[in-house]
Amino acid sequence: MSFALSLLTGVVLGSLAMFVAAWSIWWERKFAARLQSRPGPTEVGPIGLLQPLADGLKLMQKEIIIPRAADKLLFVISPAVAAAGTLALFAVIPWSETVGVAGDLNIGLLWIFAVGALLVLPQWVAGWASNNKYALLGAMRSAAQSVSYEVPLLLSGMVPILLAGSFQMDEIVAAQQGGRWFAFWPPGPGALAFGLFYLCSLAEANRIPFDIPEAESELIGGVTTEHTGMIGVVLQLAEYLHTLVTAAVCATLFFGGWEGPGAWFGMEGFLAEGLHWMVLKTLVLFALVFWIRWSWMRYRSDQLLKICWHYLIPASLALLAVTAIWVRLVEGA
Amino acid sequence: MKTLDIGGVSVPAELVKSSWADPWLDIDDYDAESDLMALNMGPQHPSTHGVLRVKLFVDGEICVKCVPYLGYLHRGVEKLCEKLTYVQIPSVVDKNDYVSPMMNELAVCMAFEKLCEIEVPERAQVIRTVVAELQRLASHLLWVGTWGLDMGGAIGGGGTLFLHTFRERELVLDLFEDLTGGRFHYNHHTPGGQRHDLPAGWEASVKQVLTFIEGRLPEYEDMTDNRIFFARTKGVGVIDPVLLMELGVSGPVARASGIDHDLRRDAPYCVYDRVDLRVPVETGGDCYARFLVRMAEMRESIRLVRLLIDSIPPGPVVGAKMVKLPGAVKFKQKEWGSAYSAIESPRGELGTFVIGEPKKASPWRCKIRPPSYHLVSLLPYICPGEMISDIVVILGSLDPILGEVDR
Amino acid sequence: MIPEDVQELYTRLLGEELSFEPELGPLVPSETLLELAGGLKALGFQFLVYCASAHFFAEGEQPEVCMTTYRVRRLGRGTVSVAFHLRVPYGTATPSLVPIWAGADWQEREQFDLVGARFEGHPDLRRIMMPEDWEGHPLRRDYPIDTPHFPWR
Amino acid sequence: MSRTLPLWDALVATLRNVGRPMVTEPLPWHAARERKDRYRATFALVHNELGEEACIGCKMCEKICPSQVIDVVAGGRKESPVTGKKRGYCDDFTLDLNACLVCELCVQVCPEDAILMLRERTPVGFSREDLVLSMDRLYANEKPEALAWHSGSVFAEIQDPERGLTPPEEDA
Repeated sequence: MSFALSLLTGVVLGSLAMFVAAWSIWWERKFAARLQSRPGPTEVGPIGLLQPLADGLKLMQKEIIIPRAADKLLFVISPAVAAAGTLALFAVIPWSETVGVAGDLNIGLLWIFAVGALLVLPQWVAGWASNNKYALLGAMRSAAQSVSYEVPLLLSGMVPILLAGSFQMDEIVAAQQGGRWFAFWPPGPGALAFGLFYLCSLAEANRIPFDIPEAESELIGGVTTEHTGMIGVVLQLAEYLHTLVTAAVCATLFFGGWEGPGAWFGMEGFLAEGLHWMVLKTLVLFALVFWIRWSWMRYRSDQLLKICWHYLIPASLALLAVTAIWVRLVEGA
Repeated sequence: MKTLDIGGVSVPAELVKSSWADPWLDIDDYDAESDLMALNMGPQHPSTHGVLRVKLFVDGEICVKCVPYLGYLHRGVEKLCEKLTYVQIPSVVDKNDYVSPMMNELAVCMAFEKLCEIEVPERAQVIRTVVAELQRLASHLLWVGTWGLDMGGAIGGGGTLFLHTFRERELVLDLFEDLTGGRFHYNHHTPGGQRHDLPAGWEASVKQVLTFIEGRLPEYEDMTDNRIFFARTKGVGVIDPVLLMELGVSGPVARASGIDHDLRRDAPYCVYDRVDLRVPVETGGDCYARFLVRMAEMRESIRLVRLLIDSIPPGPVVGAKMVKLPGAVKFKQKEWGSAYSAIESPRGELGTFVIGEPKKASPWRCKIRPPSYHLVSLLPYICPGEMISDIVVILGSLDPILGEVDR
Repeated sequence: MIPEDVQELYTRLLGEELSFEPELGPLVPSETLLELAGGLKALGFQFLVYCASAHFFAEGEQPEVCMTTYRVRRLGRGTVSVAFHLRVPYGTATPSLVPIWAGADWQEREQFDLVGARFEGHPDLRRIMMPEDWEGHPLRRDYPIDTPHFPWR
Repeated sequence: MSRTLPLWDALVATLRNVGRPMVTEPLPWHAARERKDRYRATFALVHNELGEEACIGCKMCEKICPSQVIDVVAGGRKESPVTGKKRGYCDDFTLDLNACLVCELCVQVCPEDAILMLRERTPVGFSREDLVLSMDRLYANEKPEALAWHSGSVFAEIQDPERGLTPPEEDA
């Protein structure tokens, strides 16, 4: 792929990602409304489909209030950094065999871990720069949570790497061809690794039950307390995008990427592979996030860290060892 | 379990501590060395349930001292009562505890009836009991939902629980709308009886609603009784029963700490002496015990209404002495008189102490004893040592209504 | 209908056989208040129901008075509640019951704020409902409610 | 108490609501909520069965109103053009909905059933003055079909449900 082509794809995919994030808000609102016996947005457009546009229009008119004592530069720049960092994660996702910006990057997964780990920084800076006690508490919680959950996230992410023998996203998907999706095969380690990875991704993206950095009943929005208008939206959109990208990463690492179930039965063409399968898997995993979000309560911050250090890290270490043994003995790598 | 006998009540021995947190802890929050942060929770905070301001001195996330400030919702109801007549007051006190308005009216009306010696007919007594229990059901439903909000967030699992309970509470409000024409401020009770008689077919719709709500209660337990909820509530905010008694806290919070006391059973009013009331008592003393007590109370309320709804006697709903002019209900005695009557509101003992001036139609002094005031006064004793997240949960589990605290 | 032990306590402290409705309670001189309260608590009256004050105008030669009523209760199935009150010239301090019932703290603060009753020995007697710069005590009977009053906003 | 405390119970409980009928209604401009018989919202002054203004200016409602939102100017006793007998009249009547508690006490004290409540919703206004019901607006509100279940002067008898549900015009 030439540089110009991948630049073009990058621009298209990047703007598409923003749109998808906006409409995923609509999708979440509709889904949550049905869980709560409500109709959800109905007014703007057919079944409220144009609601994100209306929301965006409204938010653009809102005044951006910057507290007098805030660090103005950091306050304004942190949402942009958060959004840019999250968008950078999209670069290495292989949407299909042909669509993708840098799916063939040979350190694809490492890129995701590295940039994902950096994303705690804009969050923390946003909280710090607000000069608000609630935002500061949220920022501290965010830092503690992200740093802790980075460890089991990395360790459980190592399992598909071991199984596929590569950091390259393309090759991880290729290793799952023929129905050997890592969530199902080898039975055991893959599924457990998926569970761990998904759980840690929830914590990384500040979703319930791990949304303590912005616990709005305790900290009134945490890091986002003082961010108003468009910069607040960008900060929250970045979080949404983060959730979306983790769903896409899960689909890539554990659910065979662009491969459809048709390939299991030797079919070819539409049912066997394509962009639509990747998008479908991402959306289903994304909906699972909502479903969990609208059903569970949230943990306390100390319990959250306890879960991580007491259970998740030992479990993921053990899982990694088991997988390594599996790969050595069974697959004879 | 080991119990101690304190003031005639056996309370779980393990809950009785020798001391509780010092509410007057001397803290200099300007001391840079102390590493403390003064955090103002409220008056505009999502989980202070109204406009309560709680000043927290926190060390990291651990609270060291907690000072509640009241008065943001002070409307001078007691002063208004001095200027209004006995007939007018029930419509004003409706706004005190805005989650259970029926209870407010009932409390003041009972005190005025005691003071002015007004007879209440049989039918009105039974209707009072029925609407009181329905109101308790509605109030506890709201509590489960809003407590879910405290724990699960407005955009999260708590929001779902909140909307589910509001969906069911709406049915009870519809019943009240059928009965009184108001959805929230009913003005239903009056000294001497009720203003509105039951509409035709009301009993049948009550039974229908009760069946519906009873079927939905296990769903709330499904939503809540899980690992996360357990971790957030079990062992959090344990309250000493002795402290509760000294502070005058009653109701579900006291019953969750093992104090077996319920005015409906121990000092029966209306027709509670006719029904066999089963008072749920838990010995945990923590937030989870309060949840269990309130869930059990909802079931108990449903049972009580079912018992009573079919046996409402015929007759007038208002006594012969009921008159409707401004100065009609008078304290007729030549001497000064006073009366105190208390009911068990969803939050505890809701009492009215009224001093009657001779031959006057309005009270000299009308003191409303709200249960929520005592609940908020607990905070300085139990919050120190807890995390901010837990303080939100504890405050929610106490269920104070700020309209009632500030009056 | 008051229990015998309470009757005994009242007789011992107030010097005479009392026959009153528990509704109203006896009038207690302020010097025996603490002793009576302590005695009642020892008898199991752990539950402080409320404390209420009322302001009365002067009658004849008497000064304006402030009557403070306490109601305490023995919980459980045989619930008994008794009240006692004391009447002091307005503005005079009465002993605070905070050392005996911790709940008297906020109750007395409220009465101080709204009625203007003073309590001696209260650890933290300041306004609770009204703003700190409020002038006057709103539940006094001579407090004007139809005229602007500092700092009404 | 031994519990398994499964987390998926909550997931099942929320999913169960997807199939249930929705409880919230579309916005009001699509469908208005049906009002109950007794629903009380706004006020009306009515004419009596002879076609005269029923209010006799006795100021009873002004006296009982707990928040003092009613202002009545009595017009003195005059000879009625219809019956030829002397009766009281009301010159001006103002009801300020800004502070109204909707407690229905004024309806209950009225000896002539002159002020009644309607099931219709309180009109929405853009200024405080829009919520002050003058005498003209109160008479314009007179709609027998929208009358709330009233508890007017026949308070003692109205405790009988069947009687109370009939509109006052047909009650005579």
